[in-house]
Amino acid sequence: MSIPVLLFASYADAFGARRLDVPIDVPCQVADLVRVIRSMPGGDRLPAAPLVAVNRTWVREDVAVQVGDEIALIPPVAGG
Amino acid sequence: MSIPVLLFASYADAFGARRLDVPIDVPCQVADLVRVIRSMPGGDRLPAAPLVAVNRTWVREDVAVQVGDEIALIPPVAGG
Amino acid sequence: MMVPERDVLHVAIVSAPIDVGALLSRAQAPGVGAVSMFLGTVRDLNDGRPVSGMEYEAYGPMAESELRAIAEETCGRIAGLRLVVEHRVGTLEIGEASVAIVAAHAHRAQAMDGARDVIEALKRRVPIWKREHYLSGDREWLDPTKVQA
Amino acid sequence: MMVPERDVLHVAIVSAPIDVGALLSRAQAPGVGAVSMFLGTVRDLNDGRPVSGMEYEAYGPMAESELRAIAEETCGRIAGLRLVVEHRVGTLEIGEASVAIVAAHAHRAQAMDGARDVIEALKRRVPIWKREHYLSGDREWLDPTKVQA
Repeated sequence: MSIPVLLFASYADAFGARRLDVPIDVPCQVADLVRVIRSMPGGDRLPAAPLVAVNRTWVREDVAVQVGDEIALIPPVAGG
Repeated sequence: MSIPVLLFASYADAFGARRLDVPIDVPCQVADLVRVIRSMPGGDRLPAAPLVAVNRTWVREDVAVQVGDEIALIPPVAGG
Repeated sequence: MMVPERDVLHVAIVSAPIDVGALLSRAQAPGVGAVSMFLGTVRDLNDGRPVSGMEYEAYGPMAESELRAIAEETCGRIAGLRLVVEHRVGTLEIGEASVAIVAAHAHRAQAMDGARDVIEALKRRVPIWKREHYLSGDREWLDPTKVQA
Repeated sequence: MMVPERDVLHVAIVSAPIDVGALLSRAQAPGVGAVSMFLGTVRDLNDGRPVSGMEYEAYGPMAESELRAIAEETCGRIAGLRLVVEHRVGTLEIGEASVAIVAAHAHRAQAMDGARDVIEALKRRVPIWKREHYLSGDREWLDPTKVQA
């Protein structure tokens, strides 16, 4: 089983992709998902606890991820 | 002897003029000048210590006024 | 009882150049006595390196909803505030505006506080990134957690 | 030794409508990363009374020199600040701008502080007066020492 994760900016560069299919069983916690992503090729360029948004809302790492959620890994923001 | 004093806004309305010839001997202090102006018709509508500018600079009431100075009586400012 | 008027007039992530005059017009109203506008513009130097341009990327739907949430919260704190906000994405040249915030109010303190609160929150919360293009040909994503942008 | 650059770009008391776009252009420069603009506009209500317009009078030469002094002092305190300031006189309609302050800087805090410092000092020090024209036909000079404007 795998779930899609959106990537942006420096994180998209790290993985060479704007979308990652992460092999993990859901439901799971955000922290579990991040752990798997960091073990994938390019994942060493991520910080230990990257920002994550689920369904376009900031979430903490103990939040549960469900099938169908829109999950995004968010690099340090730099708008303005 | 008299010296000209510029009036603006509500002070011009008070005296019905934009320029006043004030009968006083110069040099004198700003405070003396103000005292004479307040005794003139309309002068009762001025505050006891109105703001005064001499040669386009704010001055205190103990400053001396000379012949040829540009003297202005300044109502409370309300720009912006 | 009337629902309190929420004066978030316009919030958008855009790819076309920002039309400042149009945004100012949107914020206008007969009760407005003060308008404070903040513009972020691309400058030619950052951390001592000559910059040729700036590329902005956004997580579009979330950026727009976060920006709208910031605007709603700011109008909730400052009654009577009228807000217009646009952030641009894509590649911008030196001098072009990346973000425009127009805050209008009957009184000046509220207008100025409104514009400032929105830009500060935007910098913290809205998922937008910028990559500087240097004259040397290098490109680099800025990380405000590492350097002062 | 170089004389420190004084970036007071434009200060004027004007009778024609303020051209905001032109003022923004004047403040622009390749090193500018943030622009803060303040506009004072005529509103339709003051102290609960319906207003039809506003008449501004200035002690022209002193207003311009005080405004220039304020701009110089502000640029002296905030290195690298670029300032453009216009104050209008004459009779203005609801919604028209009476004053425009454009403050540009490499960084946003300085730009916002610059615009704020200038408008606050202008309100205290520049010999300009305004007379509100009410819908009732009355006209009254505003005295900020008596009522909150």
